[in-house]
Amino acid sequence: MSENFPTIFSITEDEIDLNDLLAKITLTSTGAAAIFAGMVRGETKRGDAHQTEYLEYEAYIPMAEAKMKQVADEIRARWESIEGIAIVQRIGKLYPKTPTVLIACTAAHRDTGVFEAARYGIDRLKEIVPIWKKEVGPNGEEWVEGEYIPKAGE
Amino acid sequence: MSENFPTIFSITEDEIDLNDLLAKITLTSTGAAAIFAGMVRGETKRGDAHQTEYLEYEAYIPMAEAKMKQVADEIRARWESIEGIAIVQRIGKLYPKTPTVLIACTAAHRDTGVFEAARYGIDRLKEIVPIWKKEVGPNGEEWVEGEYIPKAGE
Amino acid sequence: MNKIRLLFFATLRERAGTKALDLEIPADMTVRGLKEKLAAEYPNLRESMKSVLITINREYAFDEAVIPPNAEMALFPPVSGG
Amino acid sequence: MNKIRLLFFATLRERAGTKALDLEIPADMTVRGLKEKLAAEYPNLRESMKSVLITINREYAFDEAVIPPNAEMALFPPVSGG
Repeated sequence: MSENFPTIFSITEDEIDLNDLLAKITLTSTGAAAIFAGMVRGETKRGDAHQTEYLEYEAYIPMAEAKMKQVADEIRARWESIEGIAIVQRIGKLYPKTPTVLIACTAAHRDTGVFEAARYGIDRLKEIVPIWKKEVGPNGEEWVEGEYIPKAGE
Repeated sequence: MSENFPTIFSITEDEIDLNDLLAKITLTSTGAAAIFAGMVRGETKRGDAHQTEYLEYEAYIPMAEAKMKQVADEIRARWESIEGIAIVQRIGKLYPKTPTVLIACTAAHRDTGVFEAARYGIDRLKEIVPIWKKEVGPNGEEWVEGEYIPKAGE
Repeated sequence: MNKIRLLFFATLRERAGTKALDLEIPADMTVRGLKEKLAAEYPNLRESMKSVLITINREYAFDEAVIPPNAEMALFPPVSGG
Repeated sequence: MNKIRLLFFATLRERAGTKALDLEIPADMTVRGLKEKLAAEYPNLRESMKSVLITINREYAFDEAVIPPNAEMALFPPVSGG
């Protein structure tokens, strides 16, 4: 069965279309979707409070797509209820309020892990998928660096 | 501050536009959104397995809108990190795979309760917002009844 | 006597055969009293009165509540939106 | 000697001043050996070698790994997508 479940992963410079992506991972047996979307913050208050004019995203595209596939496989291994999965990262120069990343998981019912799966997906994307962003603001530019060091086999 | 945070709630016969709703609850300070979407299942396997041709939704509209507002207020009381909230229920005759309900919550960061808030929102909507659905399938029609009995003050 | 308006939804609407009903009730009638009155006067609704949810002016109401004048009341089964 | 291709991303790309570099390395060179070689030959990269992530053929690789012929390797800081 699960071989018929749709898995979408892509790195794109185009707008992220939530309606379209949700439709693509909705099957006749689907009743619930949990979607995480990340947007460019123009104003950050936590930590070093600062303003952002735009983010410039860069990806190691073929590896990023392979790692997105891996994140989807990990989700399916942990939550067998999951039907469709979409993982999309937009790259390029992106301004505040723009959606930059989407992780969506669908299932028959909402109480079978769909929220947890989406949360897991965005956490893992930020750990292992080779994408970086440079933040450009009124005080110059700075690369944002993650903290996670992948382990062998990741 | 929180008086400027957008809260959208509506009962509609129109298509639910996730892109539009997300844009409306994304502020300059927003970095994360958790969205729950519910779709009409054409094929249900859990419990009494059955097929559905369509669902016919009905709402006590003015009270439903007031209760959606209450759900939003409850979310804000529990997760002060929440910036925007959208709660939309589509009514009328809706076919399998169609999104029927959406709950979206935004916040600056993904680790401040945005997933939990969306989950809470859909759970509460299904408890206290006066909306009902009749399921029409190959073996006739049947009203779906919830199980929750509201308490005083709800 | 108080005038009130009853709204019926979902199964209650189908059993009542109407979406709305205007009634005159004694000024001190409670929700319980109204349920007993409806069960007595509308046989189709009798069974439903056991599990019905009732609202007064768009808030959930319970057996002991006294119904105010000009109340907009609604009767419906446990909700099932989403 | 083995031919390999190095790709640089983000801060590593800026410090290397290039997106890609073709190299010839000894057949038994490990990831650690490559890091030492880059630190010695490219002063701009020396500091980065302490925290760099390295991949071989699109999988994360670690100090002891021996670099295979024709490897596509990438060097980059901890990821920050999303």
